[in-house]
Amino acid sequence: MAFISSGYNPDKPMENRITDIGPRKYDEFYPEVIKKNKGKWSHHEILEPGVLVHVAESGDEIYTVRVGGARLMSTTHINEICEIADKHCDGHLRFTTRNNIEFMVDSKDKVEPLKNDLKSRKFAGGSFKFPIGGTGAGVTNIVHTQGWIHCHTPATDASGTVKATMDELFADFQDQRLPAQLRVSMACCLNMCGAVHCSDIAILGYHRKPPMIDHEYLDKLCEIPLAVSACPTAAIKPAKVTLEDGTEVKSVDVKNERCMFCGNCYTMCPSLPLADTEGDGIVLMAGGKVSNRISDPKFSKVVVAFLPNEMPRWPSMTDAIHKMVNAYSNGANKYERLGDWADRIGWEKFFEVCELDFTHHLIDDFRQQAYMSWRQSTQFKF
Amino acid sequence: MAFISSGYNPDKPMENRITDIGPRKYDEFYPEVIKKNKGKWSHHEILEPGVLVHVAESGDEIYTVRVGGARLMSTTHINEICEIADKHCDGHLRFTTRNNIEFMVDSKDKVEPLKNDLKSRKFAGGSFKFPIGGTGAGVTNIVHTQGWIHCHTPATDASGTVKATMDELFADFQDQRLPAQLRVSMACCLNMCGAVHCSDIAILGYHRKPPMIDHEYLDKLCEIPLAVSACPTAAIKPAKVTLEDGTEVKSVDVKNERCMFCGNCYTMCPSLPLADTEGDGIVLMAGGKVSNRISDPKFSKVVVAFLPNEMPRWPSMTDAIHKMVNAYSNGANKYERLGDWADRIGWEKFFEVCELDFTHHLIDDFRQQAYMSWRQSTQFKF
Amino acid sequence: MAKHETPFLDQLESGPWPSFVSDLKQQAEVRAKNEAGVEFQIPVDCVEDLLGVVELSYKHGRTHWKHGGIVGVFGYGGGVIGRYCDQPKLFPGVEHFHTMRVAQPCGKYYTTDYLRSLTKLWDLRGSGITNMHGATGDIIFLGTTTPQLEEVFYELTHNLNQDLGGSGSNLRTPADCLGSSRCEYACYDSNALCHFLTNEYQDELHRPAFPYKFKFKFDACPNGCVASIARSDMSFIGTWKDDIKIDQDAVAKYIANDEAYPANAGAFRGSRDWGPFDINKEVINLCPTKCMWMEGDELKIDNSNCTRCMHCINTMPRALKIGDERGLSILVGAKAPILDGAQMGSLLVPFVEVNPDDDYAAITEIIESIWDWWMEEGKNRERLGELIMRQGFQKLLEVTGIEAQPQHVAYPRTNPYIFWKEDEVEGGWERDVVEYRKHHLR
Amino acid sequence: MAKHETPFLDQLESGPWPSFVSDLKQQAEVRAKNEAGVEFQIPVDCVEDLLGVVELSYKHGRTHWKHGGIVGVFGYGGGVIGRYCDQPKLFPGVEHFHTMRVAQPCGKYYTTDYLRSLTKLWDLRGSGITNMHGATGDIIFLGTTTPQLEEVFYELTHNLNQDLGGSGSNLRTPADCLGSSRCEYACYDSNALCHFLTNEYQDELHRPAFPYKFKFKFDACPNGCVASIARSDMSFIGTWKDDIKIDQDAVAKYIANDEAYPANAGAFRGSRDWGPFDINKEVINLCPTKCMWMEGDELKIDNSNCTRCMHCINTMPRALKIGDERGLSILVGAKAPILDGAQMGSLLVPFVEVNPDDDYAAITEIIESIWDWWMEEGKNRERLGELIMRQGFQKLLEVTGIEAQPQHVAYPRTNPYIFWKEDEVEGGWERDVVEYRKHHLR
Ligand code: SRM
Ligand code: SRM
Ligand code: SRM
Ligand code: SRM
Ligand code: SF4
Ligand code: SF4
Ligand code: SF4
Ligand code: SF4
Ligand code: SF4
Ligand code: SF4
Ligand code: SF4
Ligand code: SF4
Repeated sequence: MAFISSGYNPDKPMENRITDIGPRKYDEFYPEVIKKNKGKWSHHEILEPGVLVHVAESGDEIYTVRVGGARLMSTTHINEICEIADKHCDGHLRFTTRNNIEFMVDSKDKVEPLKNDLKSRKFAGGSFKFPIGGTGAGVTNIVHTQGWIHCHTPATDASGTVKATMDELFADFQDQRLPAQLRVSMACCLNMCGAVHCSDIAILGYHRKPPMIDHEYLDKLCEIPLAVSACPTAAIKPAKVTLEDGTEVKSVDVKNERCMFCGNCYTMCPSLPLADTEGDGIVLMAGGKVSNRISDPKFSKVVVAFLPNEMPRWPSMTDAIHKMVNAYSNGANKYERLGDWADRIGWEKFFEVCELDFTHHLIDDFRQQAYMSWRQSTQFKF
Repeated sequence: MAFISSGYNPDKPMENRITDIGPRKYDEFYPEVIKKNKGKWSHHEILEPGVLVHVAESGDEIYTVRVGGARLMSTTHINEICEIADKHCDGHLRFTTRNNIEFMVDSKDKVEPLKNDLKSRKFAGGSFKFPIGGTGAGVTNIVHTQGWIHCHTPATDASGTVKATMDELFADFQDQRLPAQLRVSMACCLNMCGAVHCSDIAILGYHRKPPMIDHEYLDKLCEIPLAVSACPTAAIKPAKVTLEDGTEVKSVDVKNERCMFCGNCYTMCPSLPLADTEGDGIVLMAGGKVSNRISDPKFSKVVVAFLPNEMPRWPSMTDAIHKMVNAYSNGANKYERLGDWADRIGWEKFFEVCELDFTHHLIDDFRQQAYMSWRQSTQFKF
Repeated sequence: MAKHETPFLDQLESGPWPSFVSDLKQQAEVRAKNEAGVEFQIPVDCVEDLLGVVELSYKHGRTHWKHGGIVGVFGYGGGVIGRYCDQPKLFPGVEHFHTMRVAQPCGKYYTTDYLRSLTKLWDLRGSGITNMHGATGDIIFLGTTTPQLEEVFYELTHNLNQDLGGSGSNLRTPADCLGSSRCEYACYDSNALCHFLTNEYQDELHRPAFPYKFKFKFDACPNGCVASIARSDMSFIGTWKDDIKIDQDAVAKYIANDEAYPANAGAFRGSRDWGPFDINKEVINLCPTKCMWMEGDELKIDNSNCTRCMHCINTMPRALKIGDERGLSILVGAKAPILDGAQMGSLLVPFVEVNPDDDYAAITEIIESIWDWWMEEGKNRERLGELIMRQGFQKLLEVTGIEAQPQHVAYPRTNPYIFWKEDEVEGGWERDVVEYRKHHLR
Repeated sequence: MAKHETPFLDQLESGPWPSFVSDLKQQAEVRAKNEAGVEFQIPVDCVEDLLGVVELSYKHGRTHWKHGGIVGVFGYGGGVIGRYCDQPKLFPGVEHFHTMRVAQPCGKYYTTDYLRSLTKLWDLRGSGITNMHGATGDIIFLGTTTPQLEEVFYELTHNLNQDLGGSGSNLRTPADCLGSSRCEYACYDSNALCHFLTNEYQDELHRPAFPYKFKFKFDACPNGCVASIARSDMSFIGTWKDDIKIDQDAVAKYIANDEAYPANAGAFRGSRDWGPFDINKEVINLCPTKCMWMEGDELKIDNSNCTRCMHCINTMPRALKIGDERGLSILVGAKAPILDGAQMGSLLVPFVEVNPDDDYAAITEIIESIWDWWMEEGKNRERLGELIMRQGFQKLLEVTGIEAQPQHVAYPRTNPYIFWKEDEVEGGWERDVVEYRKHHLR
């Protein structure tokens, strides 16, 4: 393969350099109906799961068909999306904040052909390419992170856990039978590149072993003071260590009992890896939300302290999620988000109806505000 | 006055010494009806403010007349109480957990004579000795502390602020017109010798000047390490100081900006006094409770950051309390405690209807949990 | 004629509420006249000087009491608070003015005989000024001199069968609500338990061996009439496990607004008319768990969802009664704000039986396991609540041998920062970095 | 024929949900066949090796990516995440596999023309694997080699009029909900404001001058469709000040269960029958402030008590409309748990107008005052939320010149530990201990 120059000259990097031009302007990409009616929408309606109509004050309508998908996406797949949009939507489309794709048409009669086209497309392996759904009182796409596809700190995979979970929840992606919308999120380590700290259900990758110390290389690869100061629990101290061959090197010492496996040290220093086959796995959280509807936004709570990484389909994890979604679906009132339901029935009942074990790990012991989560009342259910 | 020996021999302190016998046993003091019906009470009724009847399963009744009073009490006053109890109550009485006195009689016809007797007694200055009230949906006696009567750390007086407040709220002591019980408490410094951190309305003495340092005597009177470690904000450091006469002494240095005037250092070291005429005064808190009824117990919130000490009747303080009680009385639902009312209408409305100023002092900035009190929602009222 | 002019304090004599100034003045006069012929063992004019020193504080806006000195009775580490005036020349009668904390009887019932024996003793050997009662619960004898401390103690123990209460880094004088002695809501006999434990732990009460103070309080039901949940390191609050008992006839009477069945037992009998009682508005809709409903004329409760908040029972006490399977919940760690902020008690034991027959063994076991831990680990001046915060609720469960239950939390942790222990993690923590690097090059 | 066997990953091809494995395999095949005749600038089999390395992770339960190196484009401090494989011998195609963050258009609308220009570029110069989109909002080009970084950048800027997004201690790529472009709830034009600020602060976005990352997100109403309150250091959420507009005829249609007026705009159209719409049960009783009621057939709202939670509007969008006096609230400090625990955004500015005519001056002023403070005081790797926690909300008010209002708190402080300043206290702090001792002897 021959090197093809873009025109960039490495010897004169500043020549003709264009910088700071930002993203393309949004209105270049608006469909015509949007351009015309922006700011003048009257109302909308979800005609069926995955299909919306927005009606403008002018009477104009725009029909949206929302489809799910892996946001890890090849150019081949994107080209296929473009093909569909060209065929049905005058070459416009959009992505949602949760990585669904929205195909928009400007009249009702264009909806069915579009839907049929979308439904007909499948991957060789048998899965849908463009499942319609993800609206209203159902489950939508899982917001997630890199996992083993690209990141250096994950404690589990992202795309795989998400695929397994969405297969499990697929019916609810295409239905609107739940008491309210249910947002599932995934993050592969405590950095939580996503809103898993505020999701109805969250899947979180978690380490459980303190960092190994690669003494021989540590001082060469890391700035020791940065590694030391990165640790939120002050578990790391500088230390002098004698290697097997007798040479003395500067390194660090980790007080294992103080470690909460956050991986911050590894973020600062590659000689402190945490990843471990048995140590790593999944934490499940539940009951968070971000909308301000009825109740305030709230944080997710840890409801399963640990599940092992069971590749490739994490059955214990999907089973626990399944139990939560079902118990929620059966127990909550219409319009009640999962966390509001759990608060209303009490978390002691939540564990009972979801058939999840409560263990000491679920009691907060991080920082002083922990005690605000303990029960400071005689009001509880047996 | 001649020394009268109790029998104690200072040279032989252990001779005949009796220790560890504890308090007198409660049942020695129970009235007959109590003794007989203990554990077998059927129900009770508040016949009018301050007058209760308890009915036993046996049909026996006990009528209680509750009276208020200063808990700072002379033996002369106690003897008068005894006189009343002898006359009406077979020589029994009790004190409540809020320092009211309860006179109990075993039949209804004994109630009126008792009440009349109590009502008739006044101090020379004109105040009641035994005002009847303190029950039900009203104001009861103020739980309070020592103040200038006896303590070394107060930032205000206890008995005086309480007297002024109870004069202001007297009608509500003798009435039951409020939406629920309203508990007022008083503590003369941050040590908070009482439940003012959980009261519907709380009066709190507060310093606002960092400790003076009595360098000349500090090392003689205090253990410097204790004073240093007493400070929760680490504002105190050991220091060497040169006095005017040139002698160098060991003392401490206080970083004034870090001081939050808690007085802990003074508790450990008398050479660090905080008291100051202008600096000291009153903080008002509101919205706490301890019962588990309907809502969980909750902490009081600071609603007035500072009022100066206005001896002898603290009019700005009683005025602010008056405004809160009135707004609460007008605004709350039946059975709703003050804090539950404020939570329901929102604290922004609380300040509006109580006509109190909101200042930056009322925003929490102590420790990490402070941020949980900030508004983390778009839900607010203009 | 008063010894000191008190223009400020005089203004606190008017108004309806009992005036402490008037009482102090009356006491000063009684002492001056001494009609009873008492041979006062401390200055006869101490009350006049007390008025004087407080008046001076009203003028200055500052206290005139010095930092307490260490005084007490032999062998006890508490029960006395030393106090000296910072203007002894002006007020010699209160130059020394220590208080003594006298352990109150549980439930705070008294006979006049006994009270008179106290006043007699205190007139002779002290100021004759008291607090009935201190905020912790004690009878407070307010103001005497050092030499009188042992005398008072001797008389109390020898003649009145009465001990001192607590102060210092000790168990403090336990206190209780009146409980089953006069209250139909009581789930256990708070007077009996409070008295038992007070006696059981006399040594802890009198001899400082703790890192700091420690308080017990006993509320016989969740109404919390002694505020234990807010102000005791261990709070014992009555509760029950089975169903609320319903008397449907009485329910009907409440609904019918029968005179003898006033809402909340008459607590709203006052100058305001709240209108007729409405069971939906006042009870069913206010139930925090919404576990009540009417089925025709019958009131129903789904007890499995009831959190025993007491509201319905308080509101219709003749119709609803606490269950029969009674016991108490233990909450731990409540304290005032010093140092690290106030804490409410946190639920440690959801339910424990209250069994006097085995000397409350289930309860004392928990107490002692907590003390063992706190005495081992607690820092100087660290309250139990602060230790729990510092070492974690898990540690508390460990030392008390109690299993974690969802009842322990209002909600599970919102952060995933779980401190796993090595033995909980398969394969332990020791790993071989060389082996690891075979699979993961640097 | 695949280069690596992937027995684990193969099991992720079944099931209805779109399989990323199937997509990767199809991409590997497309590259292998290369029907378009692309002169791939990075290894043609990089996707095969990607499948291989992920398969190995599925076997080991551990990632095989190394710690990122510092790579990027000249003059920019962000936009590229360096990444190297820890088994380069086994998977040479992904030995270097950096991602590039491409700034997405606000609202995430695209034309196929534009998308195709991106895929074309990425097929030539990268793996052809993307994320549409990254969690912050960018278009993610996933996987290329170091030499291609400048080439891609050059082509983006010169041919596609397109810049990179953020990474590092910079302003991160701002993101928004679709807002008024297609949503009747929008209180302001989130696309316009997001775009304006993204361009206004290109320097902050590309050149690291901050203590740590900083994120803007724009929700045009309190429904929060871009989750700004949970994941942006500054979150701009639309709101209004005047009254909710009521169309009583439409209310009647909802009450009458008119087909064209489905509850919550059809969000409950699914396999479950919730029964007919009940305005009391579904709207009035669920209003968090209970500020709604029916007066005969008229729906009434006490707007002074409405907190604009959106529930009633969401439920009856044809009957209820947001008010006309529109603007936004600014909340600050949201972040994920690292280091000191997660934070939600805290309300700093209850209401500010959104005025494009003066370049949103009221908004940029607040942003810049916050940045000045954070750049001055923030420690290395300290997010804004942590700085606010460390220096106090008061300090934030001070630096932004905003007056304290009760709207700033959910409830006032529960502790009295107020840090008074010297100039707030009459007489200041300097005192004369000698003078004091005249009145208060030692
Ligand atoms: C397309 C999208 C905005 C975008 O710019 O891309 C969007 C679009 C709409 N949202 Fe949303 N929301 C979108 C993400 C969100 C998020 C963000 C998230 O999940 O990460 C939230 C906050 C989630 C949370 O609280 O945890 C969100 C909370 C809402 C709510 C509040 C619902 C609640 O019960 O709390 C509404 C109101 C409603 O559903 O009636 C809402 C309503 C709507 C409406 C009805 C607005 C309108 O009139 O068009 C849109 C269609 C609703 C639907 O899909 O059922 N949208 N919406 C996002 C679609 C994501 C997806 O593909 O599934
Ligand atoms: C690519 C992306 C995940 C994804 O799969 O989409 C991502 C990937 C990484 N994030 Fe993130 N973060 C991404 C969005 C987020 C978000 C979500 C958001 O922005 O809304 C968060 C939580 C919100 C927040 O900022 O608090 C997030 C919180 C973090 C943190 C924790 C920061 C904190 O203050 O708590 C780190 C750790 C760090 O900065 O050292 C982090 C660090 C990282 C690093 C750079 C790993 C590291 O430690 O150096 C990851 C590189 C992965 C890789 O190899 O590609 N990433 N990161 C997201 C950016 C794509 C984009 O530009 O659109
Ligand atoms: C006598 C006393 C107990 C004692 O051992 O001395 C007592 C006695 C009763 N309390 Fe109490 N309470 C007593 C202090 C308290 C306290 C403690 C305090 O204020 O420091 C509380 C908690 C206060 C708080 O939450 O801040 C308290 C919260 C209650 C409640 C819950 C009320 C609520 O709305 O939250 C009830 C139930 C009720 O009122 O129906 C109650 C009910 C009762 C009943 C009805 C119980 C009964 O059946 O006899 C008694 C008479 C009520 C009355 O006075 O209206 N008692 N009660 C205390 C009287 C204090 C006084 O002199 O005023
Ligand atoms: C007498 C009494 C106040 C009263 O007027 O009733 C009292 C008086 C003092 N208390 Fe207290 N406390 C009294 C009940 C309380 C209570 C209430 C309670 O026990 O229910 C509390 C709050 C509950 C708690 O314990 O948290 C209380 C919390 C404190 C504190 C703060 C302790 C903390 O951990 O936060 C201190 C400071 C200290 O210990 O250094 C303190 C310290 C003091 C000292 C000893 C002053 C000192 O710093 O040395 C006071 C002596 C005053 C004097 O000259 O007589 N006092 N103190 C109460 C004891 C009477 C009794 O025995 O019945
Ligand atoms: S959550 Fe952690 S492992 Fe996953 S992409 Fe973000 S930084 Fe990487
Ligand atoms: S993983 Fe976190 S807690 Fe453990 S040593 Fe590293 S930085 Fe510290
Ligand atoms: S509150 Fe403070 S000043 Fe008042 S009695 Fe207690 S320790 Fe003394
Ligand atoms: S008053 Fe409190 S904060 Fe101030 S120096 Fe003393 S101990 Fe420290
Ligand atoms: S706490 Fe309960 S049992 Fe005790 S007096 Fe109060 S209401 Fe009665
Ligand atoms: S005790 Fe409280 S929770 Fe239980 S039924 Fe009565 S009101 Fe409801
Ligand atoms: S946040 Fe509000 S304005 Fe934006 S898309 Fe969601 S509902 Fe519409
Ligand atoms: S927006 Fe929310 S608070 Fe306002 S009226 Fe509607 S439901 Fe009530």
